[in-house]
Amino acid sequence: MTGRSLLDNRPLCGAVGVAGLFCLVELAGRTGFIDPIVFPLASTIAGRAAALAADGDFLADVVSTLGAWAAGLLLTVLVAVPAGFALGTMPRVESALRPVLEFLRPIPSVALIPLALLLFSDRFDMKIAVIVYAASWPVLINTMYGLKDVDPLAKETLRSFGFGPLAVLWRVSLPSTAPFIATGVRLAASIALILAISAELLAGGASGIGTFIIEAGSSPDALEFIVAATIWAGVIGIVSNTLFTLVERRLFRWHLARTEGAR
Amino acid sequence: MRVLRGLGRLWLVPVVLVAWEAATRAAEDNFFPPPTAIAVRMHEMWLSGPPERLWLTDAAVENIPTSVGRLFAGWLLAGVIGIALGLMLGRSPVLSRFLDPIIEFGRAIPPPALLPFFLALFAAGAQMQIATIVFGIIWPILLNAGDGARHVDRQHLETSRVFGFSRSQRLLRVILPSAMPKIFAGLRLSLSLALILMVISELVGSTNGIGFQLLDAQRSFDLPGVWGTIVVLGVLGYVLNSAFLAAERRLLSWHRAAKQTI
Amino acid sequence: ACGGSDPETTAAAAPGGAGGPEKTQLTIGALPIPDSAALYIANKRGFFAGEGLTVKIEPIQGGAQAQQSLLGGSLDATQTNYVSTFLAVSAGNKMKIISDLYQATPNSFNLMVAKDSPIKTPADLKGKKVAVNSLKNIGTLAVTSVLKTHGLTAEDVQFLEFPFPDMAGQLEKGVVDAAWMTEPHLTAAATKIGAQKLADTMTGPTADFPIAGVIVTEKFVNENPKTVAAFQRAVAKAQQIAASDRKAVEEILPTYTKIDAATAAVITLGTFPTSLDETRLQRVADLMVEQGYLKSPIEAKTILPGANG
Amino acid sequence: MLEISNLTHTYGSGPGAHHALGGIDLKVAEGELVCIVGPSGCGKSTLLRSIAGLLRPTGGKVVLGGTAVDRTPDDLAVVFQDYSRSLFPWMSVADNVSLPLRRKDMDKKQRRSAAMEALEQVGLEGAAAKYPWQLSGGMQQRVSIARALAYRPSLLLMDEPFGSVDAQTREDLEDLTLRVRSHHNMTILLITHDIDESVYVGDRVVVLSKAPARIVGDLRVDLPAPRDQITTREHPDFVHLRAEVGRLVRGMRSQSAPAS
Amino acid sequence: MLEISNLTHTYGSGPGAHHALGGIDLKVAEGELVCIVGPSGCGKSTLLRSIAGLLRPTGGKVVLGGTAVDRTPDDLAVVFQDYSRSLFPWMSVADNVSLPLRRKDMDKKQRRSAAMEALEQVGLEGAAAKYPWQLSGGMQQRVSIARALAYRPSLLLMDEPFGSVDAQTREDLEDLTLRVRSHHNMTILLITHDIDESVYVGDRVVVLSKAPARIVGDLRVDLPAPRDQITTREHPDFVHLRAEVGRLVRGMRSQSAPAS
Ligand SMILES: Nc1ncnc2c1ncn2[C@@H]1O[C@H](COP(=O)(O)OP(=O)(O)OP(=O)(O)O)[C@@H](O)[C@H]1O
Ligand SMILES: Nc1ncnc2c1ncn2[C@@H]1O[C@H](COP(=O)(O)OP(=O)(O)OP(=O)(O)O)[C@@H](O)[C@H]1O
Ligand SMILES: [Mg+2]
Ligand SMILES: [Mg+2]
Repeated sequence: MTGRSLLDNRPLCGAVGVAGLFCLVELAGRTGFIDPIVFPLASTIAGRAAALAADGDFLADVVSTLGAWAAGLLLTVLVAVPAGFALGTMPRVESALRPVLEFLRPIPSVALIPLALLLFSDRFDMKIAVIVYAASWPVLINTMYGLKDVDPLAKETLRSFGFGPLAVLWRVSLPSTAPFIATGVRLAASIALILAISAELLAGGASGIGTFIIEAGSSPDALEFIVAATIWAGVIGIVSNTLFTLVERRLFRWHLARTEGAR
Repeated sequence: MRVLRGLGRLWLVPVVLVAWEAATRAAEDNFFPPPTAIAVRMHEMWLSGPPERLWLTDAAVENIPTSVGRLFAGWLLAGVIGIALGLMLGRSPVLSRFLDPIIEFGRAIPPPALLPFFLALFAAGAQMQIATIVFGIIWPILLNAGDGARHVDRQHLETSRVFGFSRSQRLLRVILPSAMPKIFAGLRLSLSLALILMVISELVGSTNGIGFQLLDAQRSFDLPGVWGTIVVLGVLGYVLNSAFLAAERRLLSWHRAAKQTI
Repeated sequence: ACGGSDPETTAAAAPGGAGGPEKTQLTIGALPIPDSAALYIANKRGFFAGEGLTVKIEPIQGGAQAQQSLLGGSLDATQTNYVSTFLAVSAGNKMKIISDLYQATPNSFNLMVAKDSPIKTPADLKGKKVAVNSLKNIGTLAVTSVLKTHGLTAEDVQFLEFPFPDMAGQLEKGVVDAAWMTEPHLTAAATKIGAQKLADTMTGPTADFPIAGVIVTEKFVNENPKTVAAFQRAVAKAQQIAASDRKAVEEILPTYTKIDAATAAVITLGTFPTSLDETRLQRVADLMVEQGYLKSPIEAKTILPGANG
Repeated sequence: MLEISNLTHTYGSGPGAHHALGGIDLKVAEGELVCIVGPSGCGKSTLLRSIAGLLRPTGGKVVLGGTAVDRTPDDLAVVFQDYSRSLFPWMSVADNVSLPLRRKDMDKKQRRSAAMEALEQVGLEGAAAKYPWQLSGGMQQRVSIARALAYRPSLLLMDEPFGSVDAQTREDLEDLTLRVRSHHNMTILLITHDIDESVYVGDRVVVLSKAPARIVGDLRVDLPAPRDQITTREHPDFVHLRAEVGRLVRGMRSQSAPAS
Repeated sequence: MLEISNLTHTYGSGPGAHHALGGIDLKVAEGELVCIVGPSGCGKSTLLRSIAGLLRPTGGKVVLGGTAVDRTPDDLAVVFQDYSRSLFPWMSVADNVSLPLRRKDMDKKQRRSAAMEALEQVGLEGAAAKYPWQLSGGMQQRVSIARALAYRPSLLLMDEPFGSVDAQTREDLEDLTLRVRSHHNMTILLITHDIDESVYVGDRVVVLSKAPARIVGDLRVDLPAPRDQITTREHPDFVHLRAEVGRLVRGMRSQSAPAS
């Protein structure tokens, strides 16, 4: 009985998983499998990370990064979902644009950010721009693939009642693609965070996790600081994903009911 | 005929090129050289070699195949691991309860920040670079495969239970095919991510590769060189993606046909 | 108002009076390393404010990207090293050096090897791997000049780019055979893994080598001559203090870097030149030409504010 | 109202092509209820989908109210054979029924009450707040009937609409269809496998042959209106027609019968 | 063989809960063919899914061959009511039918020929290479019947298996089921809405009440074997039983009838 309830406790299970990883990395460090000089011990990092949580400057950095992240992600969804619908429903436009899009997709952030620096005089705008650029792809592609997965009979049903293509898009394609899009947004969320930090790292700036990492580079214990800061990036990832999951569960109850064993 | 139609689909490319040329010539900005200047530099970097080697230069022969090799190794590895792990997580709620936080954690970490970790685990060079690529691109595959496996039509699963399908049958014949459309979305995303990660992995402690050339050009303030490398990446991305779509069309033909309406 | 004469724009930009700086709000980029100490001293002690300037200093990661921020407009001025500057100028970017910040001293930039390394002299580096923080930059330039004095050339070694914090680990793991390091990583590597000094890279042709200064775009100098002058005066004052009073530097370091007071007290610092000297800078350009970093010679004085290039 | 001339349709091309419709000519007058029967897989649904403009036939013409059908015509409703897939799982039953009514000039409240009325008519007043996947097969089928009836189309196409409900409900739904039709002057095409049903509800029964489908019988049903489950089914004409239709359906299938 | 005791099931909980099964007791002997009839939405599919172990009932027990069913029992086949969603769209019809046979000791060739034989029995020998979405509704239903029959399970559960096919095919499939049953000694539970059919094929007809479903009638059908579509249906016992079942089904539904 207790065994069951333990397994049913999501946060606890997650904590056990994280603790397991922690022990593994610590062990690897202690046994010398991972040289602590090259990569700090897990316990050292945890200590640094805990200290950072009490560091007001660092918290301000986190808030600043989160601001850019949230704004960038929002804009990403607003841009990429309609774009995905446009491309997914207009094959001619899609095939015309495809060479250009596929050309743009593999441009790495290290090449992109310097160019963005030249184009934007405002740091925040620059960050948002690179976030939107990089995070849009998963949303775009998942939207396009989701559209392919819509049950044709559902579309025909609405068409038979005389609804036009836009209404079909809005009332059938959007809801049934939504779970697909949600996966794309979850992917985009972490890419957006990564880009926010990378942009701060490459461009510098007044505050942000990336800026913190730049400053940490001057420390004799730089590695510990840098890894501890990225730990917090990971924690942000966990928190944001938990929120996304909660929202998805509410919005897509119908999807779960149709697909998971109903019991 | 098919070749002609294929070329016809590229009509937008010359339009964009001409517009770009015009815009950069008008702007006269050092950092935005016109495509013609980039082309000249690209020719110089990669195509000014001896004719018996198809005009490829040493730099081209040394850097492009090595990078593409790492890219494929990383992508294939990420594909195999990502699909396997994704299916497992998608079908086992208990496992995913334990591992989800770790995955969400890993996903949000910028891959460059983990370079020291990979440097510690692997020998510098190809091993470490492939590890970086895998780590950076596995998430779309993993997440999409997981979601696909989680959301198999209930009736399909019940059918396979009723007819007593073995575990492997259920996985290979039911879950995998119905997760395929999502998996392909993930694979396609990570293919171009792999190019990006290939570059990133070649920025630290490397001595060759397209990423190294990009770094070298950036460090030497060789702007046409930087742009030339970007163009190579873009062209590679386009070629790889086209090949991928062709493969997808074959493998997912049932899907396309089954979901077709006029 | 577009065709306004000089006095008019000056008045518009600086309500403080006809002699005030044109632009009073400045954002400047600086690396969180000892080189930029004077900028922070000037800010903290009110030297900028005294000149009517409000300066915001933002940390940057490297000179190259900072130059792009400069051109894009998110920074007004930035610290950068001279090698990058000359490279940028030779690539056609119009920039001016307005202040000198940092100059090498013995043992401020050393080539290090692991504790029990068989490499005893730079001559043993033939065919080996050397870590530098940035390719085609001061590190490679300085190491090459050391190699030259030992009868080798740049082609005899392989340069690998690693961030300073990763270098000790890579030395320890044997991924690289030598690493070109600076403070505080030099001291840290010596204490943590017992790394040994192979050579001081700032001797001979690179003795007292100019390292870093502040640059702005040529356009900025032309449009804001008074701001530039005010800035130069404030920085010179701070350089004076940094050059004469090590304690002042030790005090300021922990405020903008993650170097703690104890480390600040023991690390080797460079010197802080108090004037912008054309002949010193010319050494950098000449060495770059000699080693093939520059295809054609550059006159250092053309990138000083006085000259119009 | 509806005029179909020489309609043909072939699925696919090359050696795997399937010739589903082999030249159908059919005229349906306004207000008529035509039942279509024919062997399984002959092409009934294909015919219906062509009329609804959901399928572009490979040959022939469908003219509705004077204009050729090339896209879905206005004022049409369809009850699909695969009813469960035609309900939207993300909407409650009531929303599923009221959604098409947005096309009509109705405010939210009117839509709601029209939907509730239709659900009541099919015996599902209690299920309005549920989701389709919470309903049994027969209930889902009734929801899709309710949706079509609430829409009050001038042309209603029904593809085996009563296949998944019990005998009593089936009779009730048949009568409901007849009533709604005469109240609102709908034209109805109804595909069914139940020969009794086709004679009971139809003004005409059209019999299709096996693929490629052709019309092999078009019988006028002249039973007295209003029809009644007991007296109509006992009427000698009913018995006679039923036998006639049965013979036509069977006659055409001798070759494709399951091995016995 | 199969013993169901006091089986109850409630969907959901709280105020929205739906009490579907209200205590079912049923014993089925080996080799028996039991038909289950009952009003639409009463809980027939729920009962069947509990027997198949696809649903964990909230109360009571299902015992199959001496062991309690808590997961899907071995050697079972189901023809689902929603047949179209139970076929795998990524496999050809032949693969859909032969895939479950991998559980049996059969090599590839044997599987293939068993699948072809079953397809032939349901009249679909020509559709083996097609994909499910290329078939009509009735053809899909027949594929899922063929799949179940080819599997030769010892317990076969069929949920309205003949609802989408024409009258002639339906009769053929009924006879096919009877034949296969007696050849391979299967136990069969068959849900149907067709009262004639239930009496024609069943050894017993079990009538369920409306929700929460309870057994309100359990009639033994003692018609002479082998049954025959013409003589059996004319047998006086047949006519009598049919009326009896009809009365039981109707009697229980007076409250839930669609508004007339
Ligand atoms: N997942 C579910 N959640 C809630 N209620 C459900 C669910 N599945 C079925 N029900 C309810 O249980 C009742 C019985 O459903 P079931 O499918 O067993 O009926 P049935 O007898 O098979 O009907 P039909 O002949 O129409 O197929 C129905 O009223 C239905 O609304
Ligand atoms: N998408 C498709 N691709 C290829 N063939 C198809 C397709 N859809 C239907 N067919 C074929 O067309 C024929 C007619 O199909 P249709 O659905 O019209 O039959 P039906 O008369 O409605 O049968 P049922 O009574 O079984 O529903 C069938 O033989 C079927 O195999
Ligand atoms: Mg049909
Ligand atoms: Mg049912």
